[in-house]
Amino acid sequence: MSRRDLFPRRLDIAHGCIEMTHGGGGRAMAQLIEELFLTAFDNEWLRTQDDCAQFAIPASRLVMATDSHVVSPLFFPGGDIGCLSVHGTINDVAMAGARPLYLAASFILEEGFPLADLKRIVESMAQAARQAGVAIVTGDTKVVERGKGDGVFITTTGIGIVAAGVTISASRAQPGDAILLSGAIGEHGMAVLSQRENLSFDTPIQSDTAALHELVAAMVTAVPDIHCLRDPTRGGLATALNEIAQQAGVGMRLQEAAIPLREPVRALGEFLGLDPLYIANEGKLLAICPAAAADKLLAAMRDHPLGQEAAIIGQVVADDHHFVEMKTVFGGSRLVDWLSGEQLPRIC
Amino acid sequence: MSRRDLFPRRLDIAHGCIEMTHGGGGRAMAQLIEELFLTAFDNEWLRTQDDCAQFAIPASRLVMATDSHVVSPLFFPGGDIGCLSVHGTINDVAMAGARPLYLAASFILEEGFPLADLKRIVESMAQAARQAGVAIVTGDTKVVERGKGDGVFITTTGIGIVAAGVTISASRAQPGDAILLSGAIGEHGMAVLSQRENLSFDTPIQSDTAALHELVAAMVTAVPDIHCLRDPTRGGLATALNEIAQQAGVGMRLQEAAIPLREPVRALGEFLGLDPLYIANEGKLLAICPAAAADKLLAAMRDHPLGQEAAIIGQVVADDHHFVEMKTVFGGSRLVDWLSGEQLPRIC
Amino acid sequence: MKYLDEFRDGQLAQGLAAHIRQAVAPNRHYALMEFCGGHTHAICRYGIEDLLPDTIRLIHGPGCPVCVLPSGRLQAAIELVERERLILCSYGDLLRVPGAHGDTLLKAKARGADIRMVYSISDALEIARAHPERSVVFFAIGFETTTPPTAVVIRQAQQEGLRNFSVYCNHVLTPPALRALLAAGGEVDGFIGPAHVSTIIGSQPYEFVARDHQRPLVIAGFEPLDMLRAIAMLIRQINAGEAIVENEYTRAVSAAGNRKAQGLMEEMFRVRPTFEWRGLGWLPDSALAIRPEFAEWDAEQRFEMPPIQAADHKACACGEVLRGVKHPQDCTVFGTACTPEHPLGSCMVSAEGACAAYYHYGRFRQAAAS
Amino acid sequence: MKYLDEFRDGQLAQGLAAHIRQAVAPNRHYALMEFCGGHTHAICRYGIEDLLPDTIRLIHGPGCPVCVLPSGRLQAAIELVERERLILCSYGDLLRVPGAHGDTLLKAKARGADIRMVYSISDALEIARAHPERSVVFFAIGFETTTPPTAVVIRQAQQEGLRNFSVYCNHVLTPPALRALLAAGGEVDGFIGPAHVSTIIGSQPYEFVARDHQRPLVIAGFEPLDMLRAIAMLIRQINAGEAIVENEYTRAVSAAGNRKAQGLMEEMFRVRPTFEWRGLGWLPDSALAIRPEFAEWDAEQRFEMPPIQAADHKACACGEVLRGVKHPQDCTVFGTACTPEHPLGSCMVSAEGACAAYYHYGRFRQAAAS
Amino acid sequence: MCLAIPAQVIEILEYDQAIVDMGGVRKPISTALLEEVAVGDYVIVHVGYALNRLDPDEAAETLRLFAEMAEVIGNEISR
Amino acid sequence: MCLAIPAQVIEILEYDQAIVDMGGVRKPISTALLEEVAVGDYVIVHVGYALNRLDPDEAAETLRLFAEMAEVIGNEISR
Ligand code: SF4
Ligand code: SF4
Ligand SMILES: [Mg+2]
Ligand SMILES: [Mg+2]
Ligand SMILES: [Mg+2]
Ligand SMILES: [Mg+2]
Ligand SMILES: [Mg+2]
Ligand SMILES: [Mg+2]
Ligand SMILES: [Mg+2]
Ligand SMILES: [Mg+2]
Ligand SMILES: [Mg+2]
Ligand SMILES: [Mg+2]
Repeated sequence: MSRRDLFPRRLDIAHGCIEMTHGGGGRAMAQLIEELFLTAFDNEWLRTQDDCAQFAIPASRLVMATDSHVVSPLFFPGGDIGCLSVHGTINDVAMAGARPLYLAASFILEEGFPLADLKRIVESMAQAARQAGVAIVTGDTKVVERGKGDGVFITTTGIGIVAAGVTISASRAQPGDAILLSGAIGEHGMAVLSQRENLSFDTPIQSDTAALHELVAAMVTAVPDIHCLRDPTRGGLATALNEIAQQAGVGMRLQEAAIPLREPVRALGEFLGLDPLYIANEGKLLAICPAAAADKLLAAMRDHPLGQEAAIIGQVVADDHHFVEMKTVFGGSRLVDWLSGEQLPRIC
Repeated sequence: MSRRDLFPRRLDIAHGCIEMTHGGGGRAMAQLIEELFLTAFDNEWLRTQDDCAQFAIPASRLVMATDSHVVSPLFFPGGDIGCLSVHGTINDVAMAGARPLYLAASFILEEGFPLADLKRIVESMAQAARQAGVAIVTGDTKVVERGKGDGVFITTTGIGIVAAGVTISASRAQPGDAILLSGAIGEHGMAVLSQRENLSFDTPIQSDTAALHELVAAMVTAVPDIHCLRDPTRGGLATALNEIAQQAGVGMRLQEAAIPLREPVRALGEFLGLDPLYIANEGKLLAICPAAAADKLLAAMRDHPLGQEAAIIGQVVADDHHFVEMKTVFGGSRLVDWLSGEQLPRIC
Repeated sequence: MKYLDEFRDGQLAQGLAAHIRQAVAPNRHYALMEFCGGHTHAICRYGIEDLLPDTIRLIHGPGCPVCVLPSGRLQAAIELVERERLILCSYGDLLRVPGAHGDTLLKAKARGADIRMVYSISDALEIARAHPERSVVFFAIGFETTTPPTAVVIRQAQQEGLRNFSVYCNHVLTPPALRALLAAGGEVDGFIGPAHVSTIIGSQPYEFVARDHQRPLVIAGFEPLDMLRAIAMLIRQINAGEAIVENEYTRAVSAAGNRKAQGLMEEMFRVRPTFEWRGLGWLPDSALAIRPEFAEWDAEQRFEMPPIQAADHKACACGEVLRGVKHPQDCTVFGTACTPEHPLGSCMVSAEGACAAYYHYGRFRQAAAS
Repeated sequence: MKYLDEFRDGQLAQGLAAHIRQAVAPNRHYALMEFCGGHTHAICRYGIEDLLPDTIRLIHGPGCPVCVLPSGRLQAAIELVERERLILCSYGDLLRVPGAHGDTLLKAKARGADIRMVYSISDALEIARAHPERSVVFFAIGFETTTPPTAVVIRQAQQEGLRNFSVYCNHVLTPPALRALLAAGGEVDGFIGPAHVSTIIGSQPYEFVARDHQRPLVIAGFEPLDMLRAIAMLIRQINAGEAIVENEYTRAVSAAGNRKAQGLMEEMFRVRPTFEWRGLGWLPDSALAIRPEFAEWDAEQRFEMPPIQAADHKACACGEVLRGVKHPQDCTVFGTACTPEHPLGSCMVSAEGACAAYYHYGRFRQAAAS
Repeated sequence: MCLAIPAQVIEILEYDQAIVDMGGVRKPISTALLEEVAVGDYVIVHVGYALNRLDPDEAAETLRLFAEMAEVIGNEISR
Repeated sequence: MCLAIPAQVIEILEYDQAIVDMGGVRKPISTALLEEVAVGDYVIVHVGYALNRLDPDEAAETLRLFAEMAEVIGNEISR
């Protein structure tokens, strides 16, 4: 039986929307997968249409990372949930110093979601994966009733391989180490926030969403002894530093003046009463390395397009309280605490 | 700083519920992860609290599979979304003939979801993983606003290793092969359906949710040349067979009388106008192997607790239409089509 | 399952089939119409045709209430729920039936309409009780089988004074449809009469088939052995030149039917002077409406539900299929432009629609033939 | 960012700090209270204390409208939204403030209440326009800064005849709170006066501080250089034995304030004879209510909102903290039983609460000291 | 049309309700359409309502007739 | 209390609305509390409302006073 017999009429992507049947496991789902997902992601593993992907791996240290993506709105300046879901997991894999190889992608679709929007998202994922040289090799699709989802949620899981001699983990941060940041903070979170309904801001802010594994590869080549890498996503720079401090049992001392931050992000923070230190990034990384290697690492970062504005922003210290403290631009000191609760716009 | 300083008050699991802050990326999320997820899943990889897990793998063929779980109700006779999410992905990995090794688990929680229910689910996952000898090594937690989720969605991704000499894929099914089924069908789907609001049925039906990798290991040992394995989940036995027929370009001929099916499942199907062939299973597998090896495979299956009711239910044939046909108990023939749409209770 | 499994026995089936093969006269063709979609479904699902000699041709009748619901009345329900933002409760069967321009309740639900599938009209009443601030409409369809429960529930709503509940009544009557088929002529030699409809109305209302039209009719259960026996009974009458109403389904059907249920229907409903059937057109005295005394629970009287003219798809042969004039596979778009995923007509949607039954269970025969 | 960055310059800060160090009299201690939470926040966030000599002690005042909202009035809003199933719109600041038994709007939202965070009261009006079938209540809090927008929107609702919109008015007044603090005594040598409140009411309403209580008051912007200069101005007055009202924030504040805004407030609101402040108790003439002419837009007049007595947590020292009698870190549960994740008092919630400011920005000082 | 199945009454409830069993599956249904119903009765259930009682004697007779028709011919065939 | 920031009016809209800019971020706000407002004005924005105009001359004067206080002492320090 030809595809033509199996699916005599093509999906009406221009006008159609997700119905419960698209998740029922039957012919409608098979068609959605074939005409939308397979078409966009096309590769040898997906083409088998098994419920898993198989591939050969050399003996190695493997890295596995997963993230669910639930961003609202789904489309935002500089990106969408599709490319974000690819970049996010690639980055979590890359933060072990690994080369990401394969992605799995699982979709939870809300009944009524326009197929045209889904296509845009899936093509954005496909493009992001292609650009990153990573294949989306297996996946899953579920549909939930209207009012039990939010358009589309995408969970991606990635695996990658770490080169011999590289051991990167938050627990390795130690007093004396330098703390480096790859670029300006707060752009993803502010780009998304500026698009929320009821917050009618017009800004030039674009999400920084990007795959960082090539930057990481350049960094690891320059300084194989990087102790720690982390992408400061939810909770922002502040929370990522506190997590590392807690995991490694150290403190940190930052220089506010050294932290790259663009004017519109600062300005929107002032409007909304939000501190950019707590705003999500999706294309930035923190690196912690021996102080002696810091300049070399910085140079390697600045040589890469995604690290041009990299800076040394502070150092790791011994501190039983695991505090992250910061010298302010103004000349005083403040604690940089974990994020408490969510970042809500405030009036006072 | 001790845990005591970081989280001075423990989560109130008995009375608390999920708030947006539990997904904000800050201290409340860190506490949820530590006191709920780490406590239940505890293992060396999670304890690093990096955003990924790292482990050594020998040179091998690796298998990767992912599934999102969105079942409603979350708790059903014989299981819950927690153990289901572990079994489901283990099974997709096992269907390549692989030994599952590691799982990633990603949670999308709805604001207002009771922490006590979440704990029950997480502990059920932990127990299922422990019993299966598989570690949940990395994860993610997101929270969506009330009305934008449905309690909890769990996406699991698994990886495993295939032994040398084993090549299992739907595309290998070929005319002459025997089709085997590991046990009675329709139990998971009917157990869940019987609990839906507005369908007040009282049945002894229990979900068959189970991890099948040990059964698979026994089968592969007995017959390394198994051509194809598939767990007939959504869409049921009928759809799984049609998928395989389509992928392999073959037809199938079934004997209805040979298909194991328990009385209460048949009875509920009669009540609701649903055909058990289309009802989901979560602890059954289909195997396709050379006819000559069928009896040996059947014996191996029946030797395992999860295959005691295994049966040879039909054979693969050459058929350009890729039809799955069935000789009915009554003595006639019928097509066993793909599932169309969803299985909705009907009156006529 | 007692009273089911015994009636599906494969051994007995072989015997009954042999009996039929023996009984048919050589060189004679038998055209038998089963009125009910339930029978059509059983024929295809059990492969009954495989057991019958080629000289017996089964013709599928209009007895599927989902199939005969005109698209305009379905579309009116979609417009009602979307305009009034109320809760529309429906049996699962209706969700995929095409209204105007291929719209369906399922699509309306996906667009955000509050459409809920129920197993029983009682569940719809329960939803109305639970949401006193919302208006709840039950989309009632069905023949005489499904009508009495609707009557029970309307009376219950009245007794409780439940004013946020009403019923969109699309109940239709079997005998007028049969009468219309017979009036239109056609070459049917005998009828397999309704099973569960007859539990309510009894066998008496079919007497006109024999009396006025000289056709035999055998009421049969929906189990495959019941059908084989009914076919044998029809062959016997035809061979003998008889035309009487017989009852094969005596375990559930009597001559008089369920008088209590009939009384409830009488109390609650009046016969509409005329009503549109998909495929059959406007048939006199063929459907029920809620009596004026219960107007408060009648969605058509409570809400504005202007008649909607929705043309069926040009290529769709549902009318001919429902009248037994065409076989599903004679429709030019069967299995190509019209599939269960993209149905052009209602017969491809309902589980008991002839097109759906052939598509799901019988497509291999067409393939083998071609 | 023009008019912000210049007022945060680190070089100038060093100079102003040196100026202050020079200006302070040896062997004299200066206790200065900043009324506003905005100032408290700036002190902690910029680390202003690091630049001041030890002899200057900054005392944090009650000028955070979120902190002083009594838990009973918050609980009344929770009960309103849950009972009436209406839409409650609130500024983000209020969502985590504890009501009775630690309940919060955020928890009520998680339980299913329709609580929506807005950036501006205009957004609440927009929600009311978009949902004519729902009742929408805006939870208004704030000092004179936030009050005029509320007045504008109520007038707009009246002009549009928007009857599904109302305001739960919790607007409070700055001068009566300052008067109550001064009446209670205490050892404050001078006050840093409100920044943005003063853009509306001007500097004139603070004259009583100097005239009746012989304390200097300097109105200052919220930027750290403004605060340093205001401190220098207070030191000068104290050293000179003067007590006048000065205005450091001349770029935005005049003596008379914004008369148009004052007129709008006057038109829309009357002064309540008395009102409860968390920590300060019942203060006469200290809050605003919507005038009877606009009763339709006053949630307290439209809905039953009985007064709720919600006892604050026993261990909570918010009252003393708000009156400047205790430093946050003097509270026995600061950072242990009371944290931003599990606040026992409002001062740990609001970004401008003194406890929150110290917790988030200043905890390392306590650790270093211990 | 009209999916309906035979089920046995195992418990009579208040308000014209009863619990029926088929193949181990139990469900409360309405008996409002029946004059009277007793535990042990088989009824034909449709959309949660008992449409009619099933007559066991007639069922047995029908099965006997099946066997008779089948056997007569069956014998002929095997002849 | 009262988070408010200085922003520049870049466009006057109907119905007492204007668009302001700060640091490249633009937002429509209400000018209903101001007697009159012109493009180029700086205003203090709070919850989407302009509370008052900012006086550039006074701002310059304040900055001058900062510098004066700082420099006098700064000189003393560096002496
Ligand atoms: S195949 Fe489709 S279009 Fe043709 S008669 Fe059947 S339902 Fe109508
Ligand atoms: S630390 Fe908490 S309990 Fe103590 S005064 Fe502050 S807010 Fe109140
Ligand atoms: Mg991750
Ligand atoms: Mg991540
Ligand atoms: Mg990360
Ligand atoms: Mg899957
Ligand atoms: Mg939604
Ligand atoms: Mg899978
Ligand atoms: Mg699966
Ligand atoms: Mg599978
Ligand atoms: Mg994550
Ligand atoms: Mg929900």
